[in-house]
Amino acid sequence: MENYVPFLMVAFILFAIGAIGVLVRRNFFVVLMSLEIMINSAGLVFVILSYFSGTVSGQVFFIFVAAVAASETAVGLAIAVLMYRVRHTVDVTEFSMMKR
Amino acid sequence: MEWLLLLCVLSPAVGCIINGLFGRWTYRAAGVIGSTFLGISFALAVPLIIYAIQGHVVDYSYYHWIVSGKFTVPFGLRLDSLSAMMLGVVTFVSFMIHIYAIGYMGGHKGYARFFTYLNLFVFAMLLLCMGNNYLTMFIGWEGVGFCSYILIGYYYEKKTAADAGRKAFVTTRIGDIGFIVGVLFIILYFGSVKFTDVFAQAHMISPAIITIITLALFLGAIGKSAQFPLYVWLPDAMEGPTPVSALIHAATMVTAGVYMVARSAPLYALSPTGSLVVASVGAFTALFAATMALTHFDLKRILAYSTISQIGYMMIGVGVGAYWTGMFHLMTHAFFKALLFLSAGAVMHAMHGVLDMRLMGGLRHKMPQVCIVMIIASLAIAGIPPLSGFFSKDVILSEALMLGHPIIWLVGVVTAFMTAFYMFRMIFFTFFGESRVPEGMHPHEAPSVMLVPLWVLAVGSIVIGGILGVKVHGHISIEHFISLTSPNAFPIVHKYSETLLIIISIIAGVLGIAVAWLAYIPKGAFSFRSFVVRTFHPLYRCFFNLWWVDEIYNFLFCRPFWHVSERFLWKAVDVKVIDAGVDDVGRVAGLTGRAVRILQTGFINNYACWVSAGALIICGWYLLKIM
Amino acid sequence: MTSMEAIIFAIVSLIAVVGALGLVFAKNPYHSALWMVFSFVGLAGLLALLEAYFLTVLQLIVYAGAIVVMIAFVMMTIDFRKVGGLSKFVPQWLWGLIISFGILIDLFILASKMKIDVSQSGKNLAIAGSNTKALGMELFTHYLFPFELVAIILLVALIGVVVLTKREIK
Amino acid sequence: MNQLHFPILSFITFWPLLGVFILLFINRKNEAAIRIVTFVFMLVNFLVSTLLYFHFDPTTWQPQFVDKIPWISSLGINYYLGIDGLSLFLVLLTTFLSVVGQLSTWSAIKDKVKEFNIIFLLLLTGMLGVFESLDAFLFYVFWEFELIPMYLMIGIWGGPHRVFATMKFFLYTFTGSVFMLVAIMATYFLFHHYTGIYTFDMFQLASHPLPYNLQFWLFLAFFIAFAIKVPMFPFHTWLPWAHVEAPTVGSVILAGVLLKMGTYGFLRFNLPMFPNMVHTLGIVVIVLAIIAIFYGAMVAMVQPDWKKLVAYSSVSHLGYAMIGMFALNSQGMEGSIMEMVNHGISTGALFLMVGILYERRHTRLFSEYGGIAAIMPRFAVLAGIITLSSLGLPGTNGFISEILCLIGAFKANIWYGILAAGGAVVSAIYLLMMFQKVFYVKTRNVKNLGLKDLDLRETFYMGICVVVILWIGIYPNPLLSRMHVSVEHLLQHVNSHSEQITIKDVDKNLACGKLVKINAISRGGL
Repeated sequence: MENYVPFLMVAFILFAIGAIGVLVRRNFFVVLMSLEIMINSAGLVFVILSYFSGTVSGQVFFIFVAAVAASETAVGLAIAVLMYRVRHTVDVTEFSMMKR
Repeated sequence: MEWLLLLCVLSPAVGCIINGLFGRWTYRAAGVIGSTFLGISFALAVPLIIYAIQGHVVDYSYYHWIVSGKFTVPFGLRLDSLSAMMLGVVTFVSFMIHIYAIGYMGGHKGYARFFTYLNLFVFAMLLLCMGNNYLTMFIGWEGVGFCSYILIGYYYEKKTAADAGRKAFVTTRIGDIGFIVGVLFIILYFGSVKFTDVFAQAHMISPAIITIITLALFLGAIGKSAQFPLYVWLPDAMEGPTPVSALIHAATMVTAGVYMVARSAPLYALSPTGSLVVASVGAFTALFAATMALTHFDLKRILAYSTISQIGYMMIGVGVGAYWTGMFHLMTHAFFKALLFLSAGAVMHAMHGVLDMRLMGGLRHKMPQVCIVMIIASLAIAGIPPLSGFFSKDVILSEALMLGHPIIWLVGVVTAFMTAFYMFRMIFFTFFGESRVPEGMHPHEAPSVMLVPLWVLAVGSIVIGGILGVKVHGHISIEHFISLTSPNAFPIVHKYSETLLIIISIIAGVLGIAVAWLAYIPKGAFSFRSFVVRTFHPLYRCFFNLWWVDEIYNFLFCRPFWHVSERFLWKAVDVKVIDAGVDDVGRVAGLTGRAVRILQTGFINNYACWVSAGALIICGWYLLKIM
Repeated sequence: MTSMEAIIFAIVSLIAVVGALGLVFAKNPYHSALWMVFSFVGLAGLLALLEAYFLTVLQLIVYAGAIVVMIAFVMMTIDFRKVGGLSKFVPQWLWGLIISFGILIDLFILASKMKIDVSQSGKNLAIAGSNTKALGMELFTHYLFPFELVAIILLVALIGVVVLTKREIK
Repeated sequence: MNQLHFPILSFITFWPLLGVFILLFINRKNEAAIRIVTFVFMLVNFLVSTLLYFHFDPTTWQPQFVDKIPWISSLGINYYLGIDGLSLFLVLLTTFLSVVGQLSTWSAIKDKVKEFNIIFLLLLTGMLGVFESLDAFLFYVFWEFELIPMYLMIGIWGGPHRVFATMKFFLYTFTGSVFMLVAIMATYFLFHHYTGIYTFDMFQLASHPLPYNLQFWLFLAFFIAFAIKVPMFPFHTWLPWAHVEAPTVGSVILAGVLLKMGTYGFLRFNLPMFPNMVHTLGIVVIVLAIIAIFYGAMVAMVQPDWKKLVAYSSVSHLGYAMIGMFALNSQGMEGSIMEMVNHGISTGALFLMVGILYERRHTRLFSEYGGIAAIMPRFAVLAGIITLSSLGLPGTNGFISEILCLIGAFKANIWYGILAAGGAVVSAIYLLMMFQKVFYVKTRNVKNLGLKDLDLRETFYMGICVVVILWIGIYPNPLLSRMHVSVEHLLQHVNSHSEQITIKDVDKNLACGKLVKINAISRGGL
């Protein structure tokens, strides 16, 4: 395989879809899941480039990305639980404590 | 010899340190300690002076004070005929005044403090006179100024005294700027401040530069020696204790300017313009100050104006190029003016601090000895032979005329007349006539610890001029002595009969005394005075109000300076422009923040949008660049 | 790319993209979670295609397994009746859409402009036929320090989560 | 080179941090122990730092007592401490003033003693680091580091408007620092562009001056940073605020040491790195300095507040230092360094004076004082000598520096010298007025009557200052001889790049798109 463009295109499309999810959805859990998609697409780009440039480093980075994503999900979920306990909702538009 | 010299100079400093550090415990003994160290200094000075009279010169640098680049200032002393004379005058007169002060200051609060300052002053004065370079001289120069400041303000609880001290310091500092600028020029063109180096190279420098240097240095002398237009501090300086007035503001410090000009003789000799300025300022000051002394009623202030006037004479002497005459007058003046001040102090002491002559009169019965010494001193200053003032004043005037300055001579003669007049006006007012002493005051003769110095100085005032100033075997000993260091600068242009000149100056003096007698002693004196006052009313008002000089200075310089500083620079420029400008910059930041705060909706979606948009824009920009 | 690979590529990428779209646009968050599994399986296929076999397994077990389960599990602890009547999108959804498309365009341009050296393509990915071994060698030699750092990040996240959720709410 | 074979500079820099560590273990209630431990640490620091003085080799301009360890070698950043004749006395001044200042806090700081002493020790580390580091990056780190303890010191132990004052102080100096950071970075990359070496070593950076037009902007950026810190004339307004609101010791350190960082920065950056601009723009600096001399003095004269008077007098005094420095001859430069040291001692002591009376009367207004000389005679004598040294009376330290600065200025241009000399009159006016208002005249205020004279501790630290004042005044050569070779080397360097350009040339070059080039260079560097 020499043509990497299709692979990249797929990764990028996934990234954009994930971005849409993050930016437009109200439900905090969906936002979190969309973030997972975005992170995974980034990891995918590492693996793609790893394959086409013939080095295994990119795959190592995928592991790192996965680890960070896992931490991020855990913390995100904790925050979601906490916000629910405070606000009794998981609507991100309600999470405006930073104002004032 | 050089270590003897150092010891002689340092001795008062030791006294100062002892009195300063242990003043609390030496209370009664402070005066004796101070005088002892001065006595040591004087005793050490005697062999040094003899050494100098034998024609030797000591010039020794003890250590390098400032070394910067190729420029070096040594700390060194120089003993030659000029400084030997000053050494003698300063140590002797201050020794006398110290002894006098033991009696005069006795019982005052801060007795030890007084002697600390006085010793410090003598130390500084000796540095001034003995320094072998301009900057060592400047240590002394500023040091005496500072001592003058603290001693004038000695009664610091009086506001007038404190103000007078400050005025003295600041006014002389204006002059010192001139001195420093002169020294800076010397450093720039000569590369050294040592007298020997400077004078050896002086003829290689362009005359214009020499003239600038001499004028700048003379500005320093104007400040320090209270010449016009910077004399205003000296009358106010009379707020200080009388021994201080006698020592600092009559005998020694104020004559430092004359000494400095004589010391820089090789420079002034190369600059006729500079010398002429010195002589002219001296002549003008002599006359101007004499006019102010004519109508004053304050005993010490009359003497102060008289001092200014007499220093004007010395300036004439050094200005016309006959340095020995100026120095000669400096010496005799030190004796008789110190005597005058100390006598005035004795009167003041007896009168419990009163200085207004209108409250005196007839004191000759109460204090005959003081009366006699004061008359001796007045005769000396009036130029009556054979007292010392006659010799020194006469040579100044005759040299001025012979070196081609007839106008200055004329001014000098007129001033001599006025000097005789106001001195005897003072004598008649104070010691003769009816007693106007207020009730309850009992003037008494001074104690002997004060009288002894008075008589010593009186003897000096009588004989010193005769000893040094009489022509023996065709030359005058003081002329010969001073000319070893500072020879006459310019050739004589006219020859006049010396006898004639002597007669003229004697006439001027006698006439002055006679007019004073006429105006104050006979029965019709009062109407005579009022007739004169009415006839010359405008002039009298000028004299009486001291030509409004203080007021003019106040109006032209002091108040504008203060107002510009306070109203304009501080309250307008600093607070309203510069600082407000800085605050406004801060305020702009605050306003920007308030404007940008609108973007802070608090919704995380919006923040996510902004972040993404930012990423989009940055990436897009880079992509556009690579496309 | 052989036709076989092309077909597999088309299928797995379709699965991934459709799954992602389903995730974003499903009304019910539980459905979203399921769509996510779908998408991740597609992604795992892509990884396999790129000969990252270890990562394929990792993707399936960790993501499609553990993480999705965790999210679903947390969602179950929350009473969704209270958030009923929630519309799907935020009021500024149009802006989000525009920005996302902008990013997509950016990235496409980037992809088209990117030049990489493909001479080594598909090589060096396995030691003695084992991708896992190659990965391990790389991870525990060259990248040992970052690896430890990642461990610390995980630990921090763990502590953070405990602290956050254990806190008393007044 | 390091003649002691012992990292003495690192030792004195980080020794205070050990003190901080030990203070952490002392009970905050035990204030006496905290004070004594801090004092001992500072005293030891001072005594160790005197080794620098005795072992200093005055025959070389090379940095001495060097500690050099690669820090981030890929970027050319080293942990590089060293001193030469320019910085030796500033280091000594810092350790000296910290001891004196700490002594003065024994009675002045009554609350949060532990925190105060910790902050003071941190401040000491920061200040020493600034004067010792020869690596521009390290310099910047210390430069910023020192700001924070000072910020806290004014902000916590200060007067009623301390928050405003401290914000102003911090933001103003920080603005300058930002300019400096940019300029340091630009110099770093441009130096690489022209020589191919990445380095932050100050001596190396100075070895190849950049093209004129680049020098112009970099000089300006550094100028702003240091002029704010000095502070030069139009940038001075933070100073009165900070001084008035700071606690006594804060003022002492601020005036004594922090302001010197500005002048020292000029010596370390502006002069050696941009020599052509020094010749071109030197006149601007000198004119500002002359304005500062008069302006500072005149504004000081009319202040009703004692501390403000001293604050403005600093503006005036540092004007002399700047004139001397930019006169570009050895007298001026040595005078300038002497002025820094002397101003530190004299003005520091002046602030101590203010503090001593403030502790007793809790006011700084002249109108409240008067007649103190009769009530506190010992204080009056010491204060008098300190005032005189500030005034520049021969025989005190102030004279040495003033006359050297004047000689330097005069050699550069006669008019500079004459104008600067004129400032001496104004300084005499305001200092004597200050002395008179406080110490002379009969006291009208009953509250002044019962004031206690100095106790042993106060006499000690004031007396030490006076001893140093007289020592430098009478025998300044040990100082001058140690700075001589460094100064000569710096001057030789600056004067060997004396080609002048006009501002017009700079504009033209800029118009030709040179900025684009800078841009390209910086991108290439990154």
